[in-house]
Amino acid sequence: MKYDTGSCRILEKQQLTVDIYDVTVDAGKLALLAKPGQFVHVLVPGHTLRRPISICGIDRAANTLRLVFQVRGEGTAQLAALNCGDSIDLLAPLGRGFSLGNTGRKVLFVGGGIGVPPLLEAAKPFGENAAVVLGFRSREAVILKEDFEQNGNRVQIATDDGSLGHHGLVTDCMEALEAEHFAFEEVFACGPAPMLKAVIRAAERLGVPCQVSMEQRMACGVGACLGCAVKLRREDGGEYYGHVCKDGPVFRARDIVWED
Amino acid sequence: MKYDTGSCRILEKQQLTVDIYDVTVDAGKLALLAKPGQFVHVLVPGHTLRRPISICGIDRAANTLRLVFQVRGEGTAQLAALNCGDSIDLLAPLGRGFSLGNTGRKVLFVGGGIGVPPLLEAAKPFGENAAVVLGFRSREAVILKEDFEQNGNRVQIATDDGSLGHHGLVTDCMEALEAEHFAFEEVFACGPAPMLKAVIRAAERLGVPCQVSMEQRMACGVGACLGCAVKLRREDGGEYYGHVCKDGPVFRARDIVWED
Amino acid sequence: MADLKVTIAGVPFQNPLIAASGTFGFGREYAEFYPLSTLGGISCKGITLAERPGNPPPRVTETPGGMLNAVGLQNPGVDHFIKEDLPWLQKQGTVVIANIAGNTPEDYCRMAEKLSYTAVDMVELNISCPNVKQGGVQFGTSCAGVEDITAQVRRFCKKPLMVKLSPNVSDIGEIAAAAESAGADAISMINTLTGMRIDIRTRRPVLRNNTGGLSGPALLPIAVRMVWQAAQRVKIPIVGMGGISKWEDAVELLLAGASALQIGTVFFTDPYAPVKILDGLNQYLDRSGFSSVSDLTGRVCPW
Amino acid sequence: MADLKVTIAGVPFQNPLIAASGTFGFGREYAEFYPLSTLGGISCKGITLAERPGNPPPRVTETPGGMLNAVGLQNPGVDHFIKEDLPWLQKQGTVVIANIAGNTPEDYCRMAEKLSYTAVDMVELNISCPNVKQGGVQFGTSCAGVEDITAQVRRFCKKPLMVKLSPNVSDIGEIAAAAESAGADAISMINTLTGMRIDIRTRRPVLRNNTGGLSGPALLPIAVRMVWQAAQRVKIPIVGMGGISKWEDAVELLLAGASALQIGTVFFTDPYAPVKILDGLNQYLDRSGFSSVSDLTGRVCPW
Ligand SMILES: Cc1cc2nc3c(=O)[nH]c(=O)nc-3n(C[C@H](O)[C@H](O)[C@H](O)COP(=O)(O)OP(=O)(O)OC[C@H]3O[C@@H](n4cnc5c(N)ncnc54)[C@H](O)[C@@H]3O)c2cc1C
Ligand SMILES: Cc1cc2nc3c(=O)[nH]c(=O)nc-3n(C[C@H](O)[C@H](O)[C@H](O)COP(=O)(O)OP(=O)(O)OC[C@H]3O[C@@H](n4cnc5c(N)ncnc54)[C@H](O)[C@@H]3O)c2cc1C
Ligand SMILES: Cc1cc2nc3c(=O)[nH]c(=O)nc-3n(C[C@H](O)[C@H](O)[C@H](O)COP(=O)(O)O)c2cc1C
Ligand SMILES: Cc1cc2nc3c(=O)[nH]c(=O)nc-3n(C[C@H](O)[C@H](O)[C@H](O)COP(=O)(O)O)c2cc1C
Ligand code: FES
Ligand code: FES
Repeated sequence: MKYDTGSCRILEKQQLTVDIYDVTVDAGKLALLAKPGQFVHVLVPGHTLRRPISICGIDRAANTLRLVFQVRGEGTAQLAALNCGDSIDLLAPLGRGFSLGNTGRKVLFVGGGIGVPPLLEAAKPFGENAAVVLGFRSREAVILKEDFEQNGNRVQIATDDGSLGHHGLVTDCMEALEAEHFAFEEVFACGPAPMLKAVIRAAERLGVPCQVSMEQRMACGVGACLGCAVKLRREDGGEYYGHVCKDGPVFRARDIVWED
Repeated sequence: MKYDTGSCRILEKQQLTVDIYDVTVDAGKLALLAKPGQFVHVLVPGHTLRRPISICGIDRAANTLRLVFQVRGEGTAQLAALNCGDSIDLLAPLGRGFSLGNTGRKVLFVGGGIGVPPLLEAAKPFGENAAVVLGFRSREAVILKEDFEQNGNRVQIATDDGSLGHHGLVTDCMEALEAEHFAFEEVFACGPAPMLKAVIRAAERLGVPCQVSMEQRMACGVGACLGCAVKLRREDGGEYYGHVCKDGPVFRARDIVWED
Repeated sequence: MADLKVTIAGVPFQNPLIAASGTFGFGREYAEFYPLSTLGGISCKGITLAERPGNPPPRVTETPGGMLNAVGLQNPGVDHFIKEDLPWLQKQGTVVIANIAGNTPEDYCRMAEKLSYTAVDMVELNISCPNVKQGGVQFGTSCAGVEDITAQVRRFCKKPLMVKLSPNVSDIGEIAAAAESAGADAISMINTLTGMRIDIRTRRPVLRNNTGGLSGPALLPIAVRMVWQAAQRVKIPIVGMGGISKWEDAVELLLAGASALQIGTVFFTDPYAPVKILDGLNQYLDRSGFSSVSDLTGRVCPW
Repeated sequence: MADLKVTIAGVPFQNPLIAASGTFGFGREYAEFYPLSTLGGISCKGITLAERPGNPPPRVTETPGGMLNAVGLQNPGVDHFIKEDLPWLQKQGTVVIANIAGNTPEDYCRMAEKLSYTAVDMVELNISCPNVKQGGVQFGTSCAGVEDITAQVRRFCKKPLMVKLSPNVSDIGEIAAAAESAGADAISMINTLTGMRIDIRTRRPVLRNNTGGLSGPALLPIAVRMVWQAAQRVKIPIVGMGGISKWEDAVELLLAGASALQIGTVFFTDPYAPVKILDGLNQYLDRSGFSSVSDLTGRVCPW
């Protein structure tokens, strides 16, 4: 079995910011299958389409999954209204997560806003070998900083308004790390498209590979409907549409063809 | 103001039979406007159309309304899943209730199954002047017997299978009352169509007027959409479609033209 | 506060929200909730030349995300409307639109003529009612039919004339163009799509009319698409409707090309819907820096 | 336990539930949940003569009670299907239906010919795809178009031929009759209704294709009505679909006139839907005293 559906009880719920929630669910056997960077597809009662949410934490001993999500529309608002003891139906775990490789290597994680959660579990095994740069709008929007610190990662924050950490972009921090001779061998990134593109350019300049987690509107979540297309480049240079839910959500940066 | 919408908190909830629920809600000012035989139109979140439910009890001192309903489909199932503390949105009070007239008269109330609840509040002011005949499938389906007894009404039960009270039809009981010289001056009835028709025939035979509460599928509940048609007879003998939500749900039996 | 006023076919509306025909009666029942001047206008229950009893019940039922109706144009007839309902309506401080339906072109013409000399602000030609045997939708599903009836009524109608289109067609753009070319001053769209439900217990159609018209949220994406397609074909204003239940839906239909909107089924879910929709619309306009609601019309930027 | 077996155009299905084209890929992803023999059949993702990349994203979005898709027939082409997907599919113990779409009648004919000499059990002619510029729906919205393409393909198709109808028409009955008269062995209906959503923040259509096809529960009453109307016009079996999400919906479509059913969008909500629908159907048949599911077909008793 690769994935399945299951009714999962909410064990913990916390509000992290004005619109971001943090829930831990009892996912039974689904938790055992989960890998960092994969996602769950959440049924919102009354809605036709499920909502994809990245797996932020996996506790195989407790059979739990942690999900951190932002209220963006009706579906996420409905999820945010649930409480401990309520159950949600998950289709999980879905997609291909990060290929972590040798966790003894020095690596860099770069997250922006609600793109931060999928990186947490991936950064864990790297401990202090991972530098983590997290970008937010402002101090009020910062999430999961302590969680990365608990991973033992070297955490830096950048905010657009300078209210916490570096006043500026995550890519400024990347350059600073470079200047400090923190020679990371790979970059793992998730966040808004403009940030991802900048991170990918920076990684290219440094000559290190980069894995990024992508988003796209989804229906099935398993690769059957071909809904969640993302343009990819084949080895031979040809282009084709792959699918975020099955071929991703994590892709090698060099395979992605950015449209628009 | 004749009617309005309001969010009403459920104060009490009880399960009366395998599929019938009894809830009391804090209806605020809406309770003050309510009269016996009127109904409320309940919003079921996620559904386009509200569900009409008769007012079973009115407590003007406590501002509460009592609703007794049976699970028949999705909407009522969703309502049955609510608990004390939850709120429901009511559009109320709607329609024309019973014209009780002089409550010193001897009258008869006849209810069948889920048609029983709308009679309870109407029978209250009549006390022992009211004979109440309630028909059910079986002993397990009996509801509100004690409530009518608390009204001081003379209550008789008929069941289809004889498991409680008279083994047979409510109209048998009507005949028995007649034989006992309980000379009722008016009949108030609510229940399935075949029962209503039989009760109306019996009342006609006895030469007493009869008011019946009718059901029809509804949309607006206030008389605007013309959805809930019921064929009525004009004084001049002509026929036309009146509307259950505005002209009823209580009609004089002699005005109703039974279709099918 | 942005400017919510719109003008359709020369008729000024204080805001773009109009009650859709058949869902609001002649306004009296909803006047319990708020003054009718809350609305930009009211499209009255469809009227016919003579009184009509309407269809036998059941006439309405729910569907996933919507409802079906087969009221069958129950109404007291045009003369009764003019004498009994219009005098009250015209005092409510809102635009009054008469929605007319007929069995024959002559019926439509006679009604348009009668209404021309009344206080009615606008006539809405209902050639899209799916719930009556004769008249209505058969005029509305071909270009020739739409053109013919519109042109005939145009000659008798001294009031601004709005033609209400049926969605039960393959190419709504050509239907809209036909109405425009025949002299319509505005288009309203969409009426209901024909649907059916069956009671699996009795194995009979739920509606006594067998089929009925689908309205409510389920219809929204169809309405958005059709308004967008029609807006590319005509210059006359479009009054958009079909499944609006939130202010966001209203914005979508405006962006798609509507100059004003009608709301119908949402009254049944929430009688206060227009108040909430207008409030949301106002805030959206302010937040997005639009000074007038009409700036939204047709502002969608297709790919 | 009632008999769930049905036969459509000579092809025996172990039960009447078929996965709808485009919602189930070539079956591999859902084989994770249950053996594909749980289903009566699978209508494969629409295939074309040559490989197609499909439309740029976004390709899907939600609507009230449903969804829109504009996948644009992304597929590896008929030869790849025959070589890579069919061998696996034919071993799954379920009926395999090839859904074909083309730009020209010749495309359709060549595909039908190629598939005639394969293990495919049935060919479904998709002349109703609204999401591609050329081909697809333009054949499906006129009687002449349907008749012409059906007749041409019929000559090349040695397999049972099912024609899939578009709901974007005024009179579905005459379209169904056209397919029958041109030699279709069965009809499947309905495909999606064309719809649109607009992102009110960006003021762009949500779908990169601007419009997309509406599917899901919202469609159910339209499907019931159309199947009922078509069933009155044709003798060939109808495979009904559109918005089935519960066993009750399945019963409605059977009563309306369907001999078998397809389910699509419901897989996205609940991958286990077919198991639950079959279970409910079975219990309904037992409770209602029907010994075979085919006894339900067309059993609605109209008023
Ligand atoms: C692989 C993946 C992982 C994700 N992980 C997270 C996460 O960990 N935390 C988090 O807060 N968000 C995450 N998202 C985004 C999240 O799925 C959307 O914010 C959510 O679907 C919005 O639903 P809604 O009902 O609130 O919004 P609405 O706008 O009402 O939704 C309407 C429709 O659009 C879809 N949709 C809207 N925005 C997006 C989006 N950005 N991506 C995909 N579909 C969208 C919805 O799923 C729904 O079908 C992820 C998305 C993907 C694809
Ligand atoms: C004036 C009036 C008073 C009523 N009082 C009571 C009461 O006190 N207690 C009680 O249990 N029931 C009462 N009913 C019946 C109750 O409204 C229906 O049982 C309920 O609407 C079913 O909803 P559902 O979602 O469970 O069923 P579904 O079958 O899923 O509903 C589908 C649609 O059909 C409508 N519908 C189905 N059955 C009926 C019906 N019998 N009457 C009207 N609409 C129907 C629903 O409102 C909904 O719009 C009353 C009906 C009316 C008209
Ligand atoms: C109960 C009901 C009655 C209707 N009667 C009429 C009518 O008389 N004339 C008309 O043009 N449209 C009529 N309609 C259609 C509506 O005016 C409107 O076009 C349709 O309901 C779509 O809008 P909505 O989804 O906001 O309801 C009726 C709709 C409903 C629900
Ligand atoms: C994502 C998606 C892709 C589809 N692709 C096809 C297709 O390739 N060929 C086809 O004939 N129908 C296609 N359809 C239409 C379905 O087969 C079906 O007719 C429609 O979705 C209605 O059924 P439903 O409401 O059960 O989904 C597609 C539908 C969806 C949702
Ligand atoms: S969501 Fe269906 S293929 Fe990705
Ligand atoms: S429900 Fe609208 S008139 Fe009665």
